[in-house]
Amino acid sequence: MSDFRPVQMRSPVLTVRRVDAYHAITVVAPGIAERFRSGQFVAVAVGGEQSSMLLRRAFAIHEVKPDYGGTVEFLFAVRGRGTAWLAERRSRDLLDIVGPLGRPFPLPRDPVNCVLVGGGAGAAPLFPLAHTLRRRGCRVDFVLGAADAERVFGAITARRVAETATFTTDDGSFGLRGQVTEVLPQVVEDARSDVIYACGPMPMLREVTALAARYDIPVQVSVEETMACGTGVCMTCVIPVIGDDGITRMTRSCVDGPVFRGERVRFDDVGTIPFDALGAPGWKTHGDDAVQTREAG
Amino acid sequence: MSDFRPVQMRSPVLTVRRVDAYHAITVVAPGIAERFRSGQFVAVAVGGEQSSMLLRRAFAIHEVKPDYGGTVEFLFAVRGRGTAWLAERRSRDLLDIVGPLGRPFPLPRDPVNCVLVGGGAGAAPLFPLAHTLRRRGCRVDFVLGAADAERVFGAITARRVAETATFTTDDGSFGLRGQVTEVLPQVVEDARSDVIYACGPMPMLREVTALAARYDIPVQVSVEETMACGTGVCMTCVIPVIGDDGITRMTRSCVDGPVFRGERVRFDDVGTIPFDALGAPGWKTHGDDAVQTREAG
Amino acid sequence: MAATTPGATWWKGAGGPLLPPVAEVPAGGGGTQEEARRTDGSGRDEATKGASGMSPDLRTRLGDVELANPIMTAAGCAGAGRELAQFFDVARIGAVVTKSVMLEPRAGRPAPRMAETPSGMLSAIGLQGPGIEVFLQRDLPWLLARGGRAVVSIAGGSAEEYAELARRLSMAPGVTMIEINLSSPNLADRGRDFTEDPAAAARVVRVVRASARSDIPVFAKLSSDVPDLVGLATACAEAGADGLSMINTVRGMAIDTATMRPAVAGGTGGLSGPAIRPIAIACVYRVHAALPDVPIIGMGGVRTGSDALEFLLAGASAVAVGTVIFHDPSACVRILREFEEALEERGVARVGDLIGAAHRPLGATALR
Amino acid sequence: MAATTPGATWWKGAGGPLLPPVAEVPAGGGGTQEEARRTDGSGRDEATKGASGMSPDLRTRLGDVELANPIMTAAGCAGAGRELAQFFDVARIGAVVTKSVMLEPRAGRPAPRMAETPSGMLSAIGLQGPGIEVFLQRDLPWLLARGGRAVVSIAGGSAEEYAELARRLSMAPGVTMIEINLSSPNLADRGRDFTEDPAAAARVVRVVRASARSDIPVFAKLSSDVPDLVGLATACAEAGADGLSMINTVRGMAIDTATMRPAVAGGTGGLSGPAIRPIAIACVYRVHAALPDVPIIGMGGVRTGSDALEFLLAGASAVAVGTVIFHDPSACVRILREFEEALEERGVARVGDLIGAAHRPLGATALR
Ligand SMILES: Cc1cc2nc3c(=O)[nH]c(=O)nc-3n(C[C@H](O)[C@H](O)[C@H](O)COP(=O)(O)OP(=O)(O)OC[C@H]3O[C@@H](n4cnc5c(N)ncnc54)[C@H](O)[C@@H]3O)c2cc1C
Ligand SMILES: Cc1cc2nc3c(=O)[nH]c(=O)nc-3n(C[C@H](O)[C@H](O)[C@H](O)COP(=O)(O)OP(=O)(O)OC[C@H]3O[C@@H](n4cnc5c(N)ncnc54)[C@H](O)[C@@H]3O)c2cc1C
Ligand SMILES: Cc1cc2nc3c(=O)[nH]c(=O)nc-3n(C[C@H](O)[C@H](O)[C@H](O)COP(=O)(O)O)c2cc1C
Ligand SMILES: Cc1cc2nc3c(=O)[nH]c(=O)nc-3n(C[C@H](O)[C@H](O)[C@H](O)COP(=O)(O)O)c2cc1C
Ligand code: FES
Ligand code: FES
Repeated sequence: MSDFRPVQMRSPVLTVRRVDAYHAITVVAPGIAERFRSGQFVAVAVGGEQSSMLLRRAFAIHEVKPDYGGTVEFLFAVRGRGTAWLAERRSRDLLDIVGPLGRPFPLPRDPVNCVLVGGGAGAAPLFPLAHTLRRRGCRVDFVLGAADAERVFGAITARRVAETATFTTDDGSFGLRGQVTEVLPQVVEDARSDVIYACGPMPMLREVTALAARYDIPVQVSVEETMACGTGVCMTCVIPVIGDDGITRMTRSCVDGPVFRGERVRFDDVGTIPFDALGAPGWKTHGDDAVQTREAG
Repeated sequence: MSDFRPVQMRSPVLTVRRVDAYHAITVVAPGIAERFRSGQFVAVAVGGEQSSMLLRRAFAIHEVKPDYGGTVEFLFAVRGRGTAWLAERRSRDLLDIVGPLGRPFPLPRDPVNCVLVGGGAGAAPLFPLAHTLRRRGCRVDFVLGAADAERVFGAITARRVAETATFTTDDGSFGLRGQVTEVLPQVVEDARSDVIYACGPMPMLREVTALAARYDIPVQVSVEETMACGTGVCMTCVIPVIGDDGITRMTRSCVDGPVFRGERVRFDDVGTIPFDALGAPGWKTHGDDAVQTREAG
Repeated sequence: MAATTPGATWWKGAGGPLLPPVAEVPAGGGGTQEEARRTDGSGRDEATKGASGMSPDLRTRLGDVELANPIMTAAGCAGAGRELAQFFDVARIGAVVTKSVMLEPRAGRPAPRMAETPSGMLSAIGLQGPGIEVFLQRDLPWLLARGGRAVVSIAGGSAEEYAELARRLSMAPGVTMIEINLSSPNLADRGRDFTEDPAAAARVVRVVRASARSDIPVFAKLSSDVPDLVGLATACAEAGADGLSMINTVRGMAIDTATMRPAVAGGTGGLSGPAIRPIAIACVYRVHAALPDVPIIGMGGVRTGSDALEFLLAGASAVAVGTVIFHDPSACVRILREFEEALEERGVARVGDLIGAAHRPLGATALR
Repeated sequence: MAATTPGATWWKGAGGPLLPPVAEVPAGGGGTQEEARRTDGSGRDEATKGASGMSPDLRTRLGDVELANPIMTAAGCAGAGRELAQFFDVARIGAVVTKSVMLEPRAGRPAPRMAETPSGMLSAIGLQGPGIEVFLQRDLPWLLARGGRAVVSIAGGSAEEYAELARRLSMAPGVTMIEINLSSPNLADRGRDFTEDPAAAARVVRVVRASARSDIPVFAKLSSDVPDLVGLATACAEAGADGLSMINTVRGMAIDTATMRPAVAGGTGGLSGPAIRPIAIACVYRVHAALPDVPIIGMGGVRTGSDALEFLLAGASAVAVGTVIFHDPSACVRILREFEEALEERGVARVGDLIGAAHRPLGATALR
């Protein structure tokens, strides 16, 4: 079992690259590389030892390589303070990094047809998945979307690895103009897909899941919920997910996800406590309508 | 007048060197270099943009050079978080730096005999002073003390610039065993010193000042009081100093110092509000014995 | 729908989490517990290694209980130890304080539940948890099997709920201490929490003390956002609390300047992390000055061993690490190591010598 | 002794500070003031540059006063503007709030007066200052001559002292506003400060309002460390305060782990800086919700333009920058620039549109 435990390490930065609109950082992290399975992520401390930023930043692992005992690459867009700091790293700097974290993509037993759907940087975890699926003899088709050409990530790799690769951009600057969900039905039909893997924003995941239901094929989605710890102790990253027993629970996306079976996620209720969730106000005998706690806890 | 105003700049680090037990950082800072006068200091922001350390660190300027339009060097010992961060800087990093700050060493009009007394890193500002004094035809004698040989700073320069250079260490590992104040009388007598300049810890400054009084020569001391702003707005760096009018005021060592006439500093009362200080409790008609403010201000 | 999915059969791992974070340990068995101690407890030996007179004595007393060292987790920041056990041996630290447990399962507050703030975070979890039954069946036995000391935090909507929780916990073997989280809405008082009314808080303490087994110390956890902290502390102590934990999070708020709405659903949240440490130190100092005989578990922004030392000097007998665990999952053992080193550097022989030392007149601070 | 020193004659500059930080400007003269505006006021033009419909309207109202923009200094963190004028033109920012002035000179508290804390600092200055006479003779004229707007903070030991200060300030020309620092020990109440007793606070506000010239708005500055902030705010507003400033520093403490003593002389100090921003935002939000018509100057940890925006969204009409000035002496103008950019990015036409926007129901936040 110990193989699966995440490790915490101070990893030297090997390279920092620009990849279109993204930054890619490769660190030497043998412990993480050897445990990694597609879909897992790392949580990176940002800002240095006297940082005012306490919370780790989560990034999907984009690639692992055996060099230097094991390297891990993640890529990211600069959004706020933490990613701005990361973008300024140089090789030989040390990063405090925890991983691999989270539930990986379950893999099919048989060589089936898989379509991989990603939005922007959200596509990152699909690339190691594609390689793994190919090794298992699966057919892989890619559908990648983004706001513009610069933000479509990994087009070349996608074309190389996959049977087909379809691209969409909001502004039509690359591939087809529109959303991935508009082209996905055609791809699924053409490729006779048996399963969908999807990473990206919640609304996209919801639509992809609805589409999978229409085609009656399974779908695995990787969600990107705000996380404070990444290790399962803080309870900030919960979304309503239906369990095997049919009961909806506020479920941690860092340890019980980020990969979920699409149909288990109650997309329409994300950001709420569904009235029928386990322990929701009024859920049981208790008339606790005043659930506003003054303090955290 | 604008020549004297401090400036704030983001200065590239040129070099970071080890000098015995100290670190020396040279930055490119033309505006500071051109305004600099011996005894002044810089205030450096530490920890980067998202630092949890809000307060600048003060360092005496050790050397300015005309290269690259003007460079400034300061040296420091690692004491806490901020200096630990500084010690990790590399060339081309940017430092947010304000300077030159503070009252410089007043210079004699005539070519008199000057003895420069320093303790540890506290000796740093004496070196540019020594050069200036030499240029004015003054005789310069150095007395430098430290805990051990490693911490005696600038012995070679001192020997080169000064007529004589006397060293003391607490452990006798370099020069004479003991305190600078033990050897100072001999130096003053031998060199027929007309004035003393001293930098170092308060107890040393007090003794040097007492000694100057005994020889009836003026003494300029540079104090090292904890500072939050360095620019005169926070009132955290005050010490009791006697003014021209004979009245003791709680005086800011960042703008009214760090250089003071030794006999004006009430060394024995540092860390207190002397009862006769302007505005001390009971100082005037007001019976405000309850001066404990709950809030800052 | 899942059942009708044709592909559902060929998933390697269908449904639930694929990765139980650590190996399951059979629940409750005394033998297993011993075993776990022997295999994983090495850290504990490390902590007291070289106790040949050189290493400081890290033991500390909280009421009738003695802990091997004063470093604990803070409630709600470490689950029941299971997730952190991936990073260090939970038996090495003084105790694991569990997430506050309630009688029933609780879903908590809607997202977003947190926002990062300078040197801190705002959170509003709303006491999400599985309820006491699952806790007693699943979480507590796991922790005990690993050799961890369990301080169980409890929360309720009425004094009766708290009492019932204390009764249930007293029947289970292995509970080291009970911590009463008083920052839980009092249903009888329109949801104001118990710390806002010293009489209500005292009542909770009294019934919990009466319901809990007598050898289980009961600590009352206070918030700093109260009109009269010393008064509240005194009321709790007089009602029978064996000690006090402080502080809980501080009321705070952040506005998301992109959405222009409060960053945490529901508006206010609890501020925690190093940002609040000076507030926490002031509280511990003040309460220790007023009630020097009441042991205190100090918390609020502990990040380093030196921070832990600061709390002890202010008057705490132990410290709990909360938010910083999110930053550094191995924080507790790192802090323990740093704390031990700090004591060695200062030549402090016993943790007990430090407690409240900052209150002593200047001459008296010299330690043996 | 200095007089008998033989060398005393040959110092280039004997005695006092060699370097008056900036050129002296003849006090008070209207002509000089205009001149200073013309030469140094360029920044002001910059702030409103391109007001061709594109640049947001930064003006904000505080009672009867309109400021060119909502960025001010916080009391006690900028002197009376003189030192900061070395780094930027003080006429460019909305106003300079002066260090609290008292009737008599005051030496303040002994050192150490400060300690750095995570994203904040503790301080205990003890209201050191030269007294109202020197302020009126030296500091106020300097600021006015530079074209700065002067908000004068006052502190006293009794309502009468506050009233006397307000009277003296009303006789001097050029005071834009008076801010009553209520966190000053009330001599009649064994040194408890005025914020701890809403009745005492209200009395101070009432007499200051009565003594101050009617065209000078009077703001009451509150602390968050009070049993009932909304109650205190209401009491002050009802007593005639034209607005509220909040928050003052938060009670805190740090222990120096080397000396094992409190790091700030006297034990507790005031915590300030970004660490307390979430506390301040919560206070502003709560008071604005209760008293939506009372203008608020928000402060506590403003570091960036986005932080300033956060305060406005919570309900402040202006913001003051305090501790961050120590970190960055040009902070106020930098924040003003960032704030203006933030408004442009969001297409906000008027500062007024932002005030309290976080309170509006979701749909209503869309701004013109
Ligand atoms: C499982 C997972 C995998 C991810 N993989 C990638 C990736 O491969 N590439 C990539 O560019 N981004 C990825 N993200 C999003 C990434 O974590 C955020 O972009 C990043 O945290 C933003 O940090 P910041 O300091 O720039 O922003 P700030 O706004 O300063 O962050 C403030 C806080 O909010 C959290 N936060 C902000 N945005 C997000 C977000 N979208 N998701 C989660 N937390 C957030 C931060 O972690 C931090 O705690 C992933 C997120 C998750 C949860
Ligand atoms: C005018 C002046 C000139 C100085 N010149 C030098 C020099 O040339 N070389 C050198 O090594 N040191 C010098 N110092 C001392 C230097 O400022 C401190 O060593 C440094 O601030 C310590 O920072 P830290 O982050 O390592 O320590 P921390 O303990 O983390 O600092 C915490 C806070 O205390 C303040 N502080 C701590 N120690 C001192 C101190 N001794 N003096 C003033 N503030 C302090 C820091 O500025 C900071 O605000 C000088 C100080 C002053 C006032
Ligand atoms: C996410 C989170 C959850 C918390 N849950 C609880 C809880 O369930 N019960 C409790 O008593 N305190 C809870 N707290 C408060 C902490 O135990 C602690 O008192 C507070 O966070 C201060 O410590 P820190 O700054 O080290 O986090 C929680 C704090 C956080 C940040
Ligand atoms: C060193 C210092 C001195 C202060 N002096 C005063 C004062 O004289 N009068 C006052 O009303 N507030 C005073 N304050 C409080 C500030 O004005 C402000 O309310 C508080 O620091 C919060 O803002 P900040 O976090 O931006 O500093 C002082 C604060 C500091 C740090
Ligand atoms: S991020 Fe902390 S539990 Fe998921
Ligand atoms: S350091 Fe702020 S006034 Fe001197």
